[in-house]
Amino acid sequence: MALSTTLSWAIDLLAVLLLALGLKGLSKVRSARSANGLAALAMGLAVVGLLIQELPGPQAWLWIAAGTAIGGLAGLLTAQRVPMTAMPEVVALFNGCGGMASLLVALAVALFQSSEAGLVEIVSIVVSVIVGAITFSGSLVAMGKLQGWIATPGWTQGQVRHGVNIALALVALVAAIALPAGPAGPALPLLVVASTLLGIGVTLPIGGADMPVVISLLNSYSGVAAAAAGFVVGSPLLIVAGAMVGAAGLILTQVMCTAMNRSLLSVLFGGALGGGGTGHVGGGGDEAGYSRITSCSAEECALALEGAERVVFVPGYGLAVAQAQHTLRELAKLLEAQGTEVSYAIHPVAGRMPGHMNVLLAEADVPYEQLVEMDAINPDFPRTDVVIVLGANDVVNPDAKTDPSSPLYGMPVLEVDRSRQVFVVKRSLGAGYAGIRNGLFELPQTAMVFGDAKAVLQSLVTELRSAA
Amino acid sequence: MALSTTLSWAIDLLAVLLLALGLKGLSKVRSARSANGLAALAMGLAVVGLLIQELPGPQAWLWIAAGTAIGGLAGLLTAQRVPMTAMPEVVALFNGCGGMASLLVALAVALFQSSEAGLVEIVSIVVSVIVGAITFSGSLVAMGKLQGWIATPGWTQGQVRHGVNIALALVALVAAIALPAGPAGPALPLLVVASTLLGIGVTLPIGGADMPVVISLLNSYSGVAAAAAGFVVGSPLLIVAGAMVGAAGLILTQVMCTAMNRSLLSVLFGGALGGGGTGHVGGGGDEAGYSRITSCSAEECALALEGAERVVFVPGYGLAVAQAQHTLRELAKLLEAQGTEVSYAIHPVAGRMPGHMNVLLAEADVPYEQLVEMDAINPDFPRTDVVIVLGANDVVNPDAKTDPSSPLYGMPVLEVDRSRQVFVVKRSLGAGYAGIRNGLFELPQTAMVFGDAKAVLQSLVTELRSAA
Amino acid sequence: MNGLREALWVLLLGSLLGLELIGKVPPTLHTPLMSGANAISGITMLASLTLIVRAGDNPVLLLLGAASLAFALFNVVGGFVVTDRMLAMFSRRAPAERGGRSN
Amino acid sequence: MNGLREALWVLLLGSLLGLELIGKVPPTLHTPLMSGANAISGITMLASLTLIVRAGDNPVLLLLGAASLAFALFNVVGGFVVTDRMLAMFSRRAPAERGGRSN
Ligand SMILES: NC(=O)c1ccc[n+]([C@@H]2O[C@H](COP(=O)([O-])OP(=O)(O)OC[C@H]3O[C@@H](n4cnc5c(N)ncnc54)[C@H](OP(=O)(O)O)[C@@H]3O)[C@@H](O)[C@H]2O)c1
Ligand SMILES: NC(=O)c1ccc[n+]([C@@H]2O[C@H](COP(=O)([O-])OP(=O)(O)OC[C@H]3O[C@@H](n4cnc5c(N)ncnc54)[C@H](OP(=O)(O)O)[C@@H]3O)[C@@H](O)[C@H]2O)c1
Repeated sequence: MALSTTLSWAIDLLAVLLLALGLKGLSKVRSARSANGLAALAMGLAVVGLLIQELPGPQAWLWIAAGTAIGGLAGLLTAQRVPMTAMPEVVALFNGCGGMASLLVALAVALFQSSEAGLVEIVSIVVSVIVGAITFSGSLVAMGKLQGWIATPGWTQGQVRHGVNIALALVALVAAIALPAGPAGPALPLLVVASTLLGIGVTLPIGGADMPVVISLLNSYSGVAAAAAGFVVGSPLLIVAGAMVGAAGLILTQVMCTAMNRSLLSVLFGGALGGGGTGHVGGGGDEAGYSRITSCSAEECALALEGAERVVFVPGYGLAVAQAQHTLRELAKLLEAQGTEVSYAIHPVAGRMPGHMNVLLAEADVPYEQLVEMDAINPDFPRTDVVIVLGANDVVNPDAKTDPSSPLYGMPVLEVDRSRQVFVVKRSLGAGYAGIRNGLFELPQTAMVFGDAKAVLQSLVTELRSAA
Repeated sequence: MALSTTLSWAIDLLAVLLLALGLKGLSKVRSARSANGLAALAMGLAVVGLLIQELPGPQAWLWIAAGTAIGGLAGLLTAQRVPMTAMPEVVALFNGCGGMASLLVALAVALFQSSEAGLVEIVSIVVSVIVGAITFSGSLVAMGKLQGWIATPGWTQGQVRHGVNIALALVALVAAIALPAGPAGPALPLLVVASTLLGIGVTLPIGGADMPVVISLLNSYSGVAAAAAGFVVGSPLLIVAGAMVGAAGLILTQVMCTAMNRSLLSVLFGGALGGGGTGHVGGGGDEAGYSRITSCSAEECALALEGAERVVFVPGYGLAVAQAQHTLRELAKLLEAQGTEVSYAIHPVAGRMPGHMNVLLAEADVPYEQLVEMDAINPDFPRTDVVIVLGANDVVNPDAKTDPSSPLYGMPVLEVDRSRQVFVVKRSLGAGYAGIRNGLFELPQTAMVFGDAKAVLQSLVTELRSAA
Repeated sequence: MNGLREALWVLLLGSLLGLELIGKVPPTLHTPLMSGANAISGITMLASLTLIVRAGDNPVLLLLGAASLAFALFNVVGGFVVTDRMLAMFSRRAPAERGGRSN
Repeated sequence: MNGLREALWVLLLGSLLGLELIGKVPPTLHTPLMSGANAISGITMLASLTLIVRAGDNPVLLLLGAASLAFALFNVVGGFVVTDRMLAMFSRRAPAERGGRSN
């Protein structure tokens, strides 16, 4: 027994070491994939350590096997089946389930053991329940919004929601204080319900496109919930790992906010940005307010491409919606065959999640070295013959540089307006995520090619093929 | 009592937080000074927390006061009086005393409590004694070598020293194993003596100029000794702080090695580099082997300076030895008054300790913006009229770039050979720290100005004054 | 009280470590890192396992434990697999760069 | 055994934290950082204090404790003061840059 204790505890130490290495490695491109494997290995080790220590009986093994089979299989299938473009949604779903797990553990302990529980135990249970429930319901709402299942109700944009949320928080607090009186009373259900509603109330008002930030924050919460569960069952490993993930998630949330030029506070309490509430259709801005728009056909665009020596594609959210990445790659290959230099300008917040464009283009086997980050490609636009903007809008909006009254003001953008010729492929003059007009469309060197990104790209391919 | 426990423990947590912030801040230029204060505050807090918890009696207070008064006062006076150029020596001295403190605590505990001690306690005591003794004797040797009090004995450069050190380590091991038999026996004194000799035996063979690395390593050891002492007295705070310093010291040692283009292993086991054993006089290389040397007088050099529009000074170890920084600053002011652009090229390992040149020139109030790091100034040498090399040698050796057989090969150097005219101020054709010849001296654009750096600078000042 | 003191030490140090581990992250890695960290937060499965083992014969506890284990493992397995899928996309071309274009 | 387990956790986490805290250090700061870390390693004075307090009337223990306290404080006080002196040299000109050259 003493040997197994020592062994399981050495395994625990090793697991934490590997988890730390994993988290660290995940933040570097080179090591990310192996770091992910390392972290998975660490989790496996931790389980082995625990089983060596606790030695489950036959009945326990049965339930463990059942839980493992169901959860593991479901996770595996979900992860393998989900399309790459639905990534943030799945992450939200997984995260919510993590919160649910902490919640269930705390509930079980509260139901059966709180009679002899001390203050520390009560506090850990309460924290675990509250944070677990918020993580669960908040993550599901985030997922629903990203999928477009849930709209942003009008009332949530007013000040009234703060009142509602504060009231919910107060109810949860009261229930928490009443909890030690007895687990059988209404305190525990009240706590669960109030926390769950609070998770919904806090997440619902936030615009769909801010969701990645919210998910990252909820992810940090689920770390906190795990650490609290660690206090509940008295496991240092759980406390360390939970605290580590909680803190790392907080930093990542901050980093993501910075990359999107928003502050965490404004994401959380500012409501949906502009009109693009559900994050699926550019809402406000409409087609009004534009004059001097030049539009042209795919044929004219193809002609310009034939004569170009250097072409830059700017992919945006619309390219993802149209699932046009493969067609784009086909077009690029044709251009390369005719000797044209092709690259892709990747804006850090193009699309609806960080790295969205990288994932999208990687799916179509675009060579990595052709993806050029914003800072690297901006100086090259003046010597670029043709820029094709594919379903991007905000990330090429020159007003961000020049108009202090624009909501985008201050965000670095791709300076496509400095190139010789720009074609903007989109379905209409509708606005992008930020819901504002785009001065680029009116510039003399810009021509609009209206249509679905995939359809337009397809006709460009056809044109180039027939020309060759 | 419970209150004081909780309080003292909250103080402990806070102290660790501040210590971590302090260590982190110390590695950034902006925050370094306030971070140092923060760390000092944290140490004070830790003491307060301990005193609240342990509540010393009147007699204990007396001894505490005595120890504090003696140690604190001595530390304060030493730190305030020591000249800036002797920094590494003092740090070594302080560090050794830290090791001694851990050693004494472990000895006291071993003498009076080991009868009822468990395995953990024995191990912590042994580690504390060994590491403490090595830190102490090693640091003192390091200090002696830097001061030039201790030379490098010839036999230590052979393979025999490895035999001696291994034998000492074995003796220490045997004594450690014999220790539990009884504190009164010869095991404890043997352990102390063997460890002390081991510290000397390991440090003695290392060349004076590698000492900063060794001190940094010993500093890491003293952290380990403190952590071991934490195990001995059962203080988590001490364990955390010791572990933190131990690990941070290891990283710093590695960083310093990289900056000096050496590997830690070769520093520890390679013996003194070249002939510059004591690090005070460039030994080997001698005056042999040079042809085509041009030498000139201070007057000629002053004439060149008068006509120059852009002058770069390259300070080196010799400038520090000659204590010529103030005279240099005087000369620079004269040049600036005549409209010349003056800057100082700072090589990362110029001198004998990292940052040596910064400290030296800061002492003479050289404006910070005139100190230019190697990477920043190297591209500017081609448009520099006059470079004056002041007691530097290895850091301007062009062979490091061109001659794969040179011991310096691969180390980045200041590319002064690409400027229009170079004056090298040194006393002779003697070699620098690495003990090798320097191709720069033979280049057509180079002229040697032989003499003590301070004397030469003084005559340059006189010349420029009389010309103005 | 003693156990709590040590637990809080561990909490503090774990949090500090987490803060330090994540420094600059390139935007490309935001989503995979989020997803990987999310998988790690499923470590709460250790609590579920403990619950099951200590449940004895109590069926409610066993059920709650198994349910929470399933949820946690859904998080862990799904999280790691999905992260790997994402990262595989970035690294796929790394060997191809050496051996010439793959297409 | 339990105390040891927690102590080793603390040791591991403290070491990892120490490794992470120091990233890139500009050469200018090598010596001050070394010296500052050295001052912190004098934290062993806590052990000296504990020794004195728990020594009771044992004169040898008291003497050893006071001696080790003196050594440790020599390290701490000297270390911080000398680090501050070094750093003062670098930062002295920072305000001068704004208000014009100081000389
Ligand atoms: N990446 C992230 O992590 C992240 C997260 C949250 C928010 N955001 C925000 O999202 C925005 C991203 O900018 P973005 O330029 O990529 O996208 P965007 O500004 O949202 O614009 C997308 C454009 O695509 C067009 N579009 C939609 N479906 C299309 C289709 N099938 N074919 C062709 N075009 C189509 C839309 O115009 P039509 O309707 O006229 O076709 C729309 O103007 C930024 O404001 C960013 O701050 C990003
Ligand atoms: N900075 C660090 O942290 C550190 C640590 C360890 C080792 N090192 C090593 O130290 C070396 C530093 O290079 P360095 O160029 O600064 O120095 P160096 O290569 O050691 O050369 C110093 C030169 O100064 C001359 N000198 C001595 N006293 C003088 C005086 N009073 N007046 C004028 N000249 C005098 C000597 O020549 P004469 O005898 O002819 O006068 C000698 O050639 C590198 O090899 C580096 O790797 C540096």
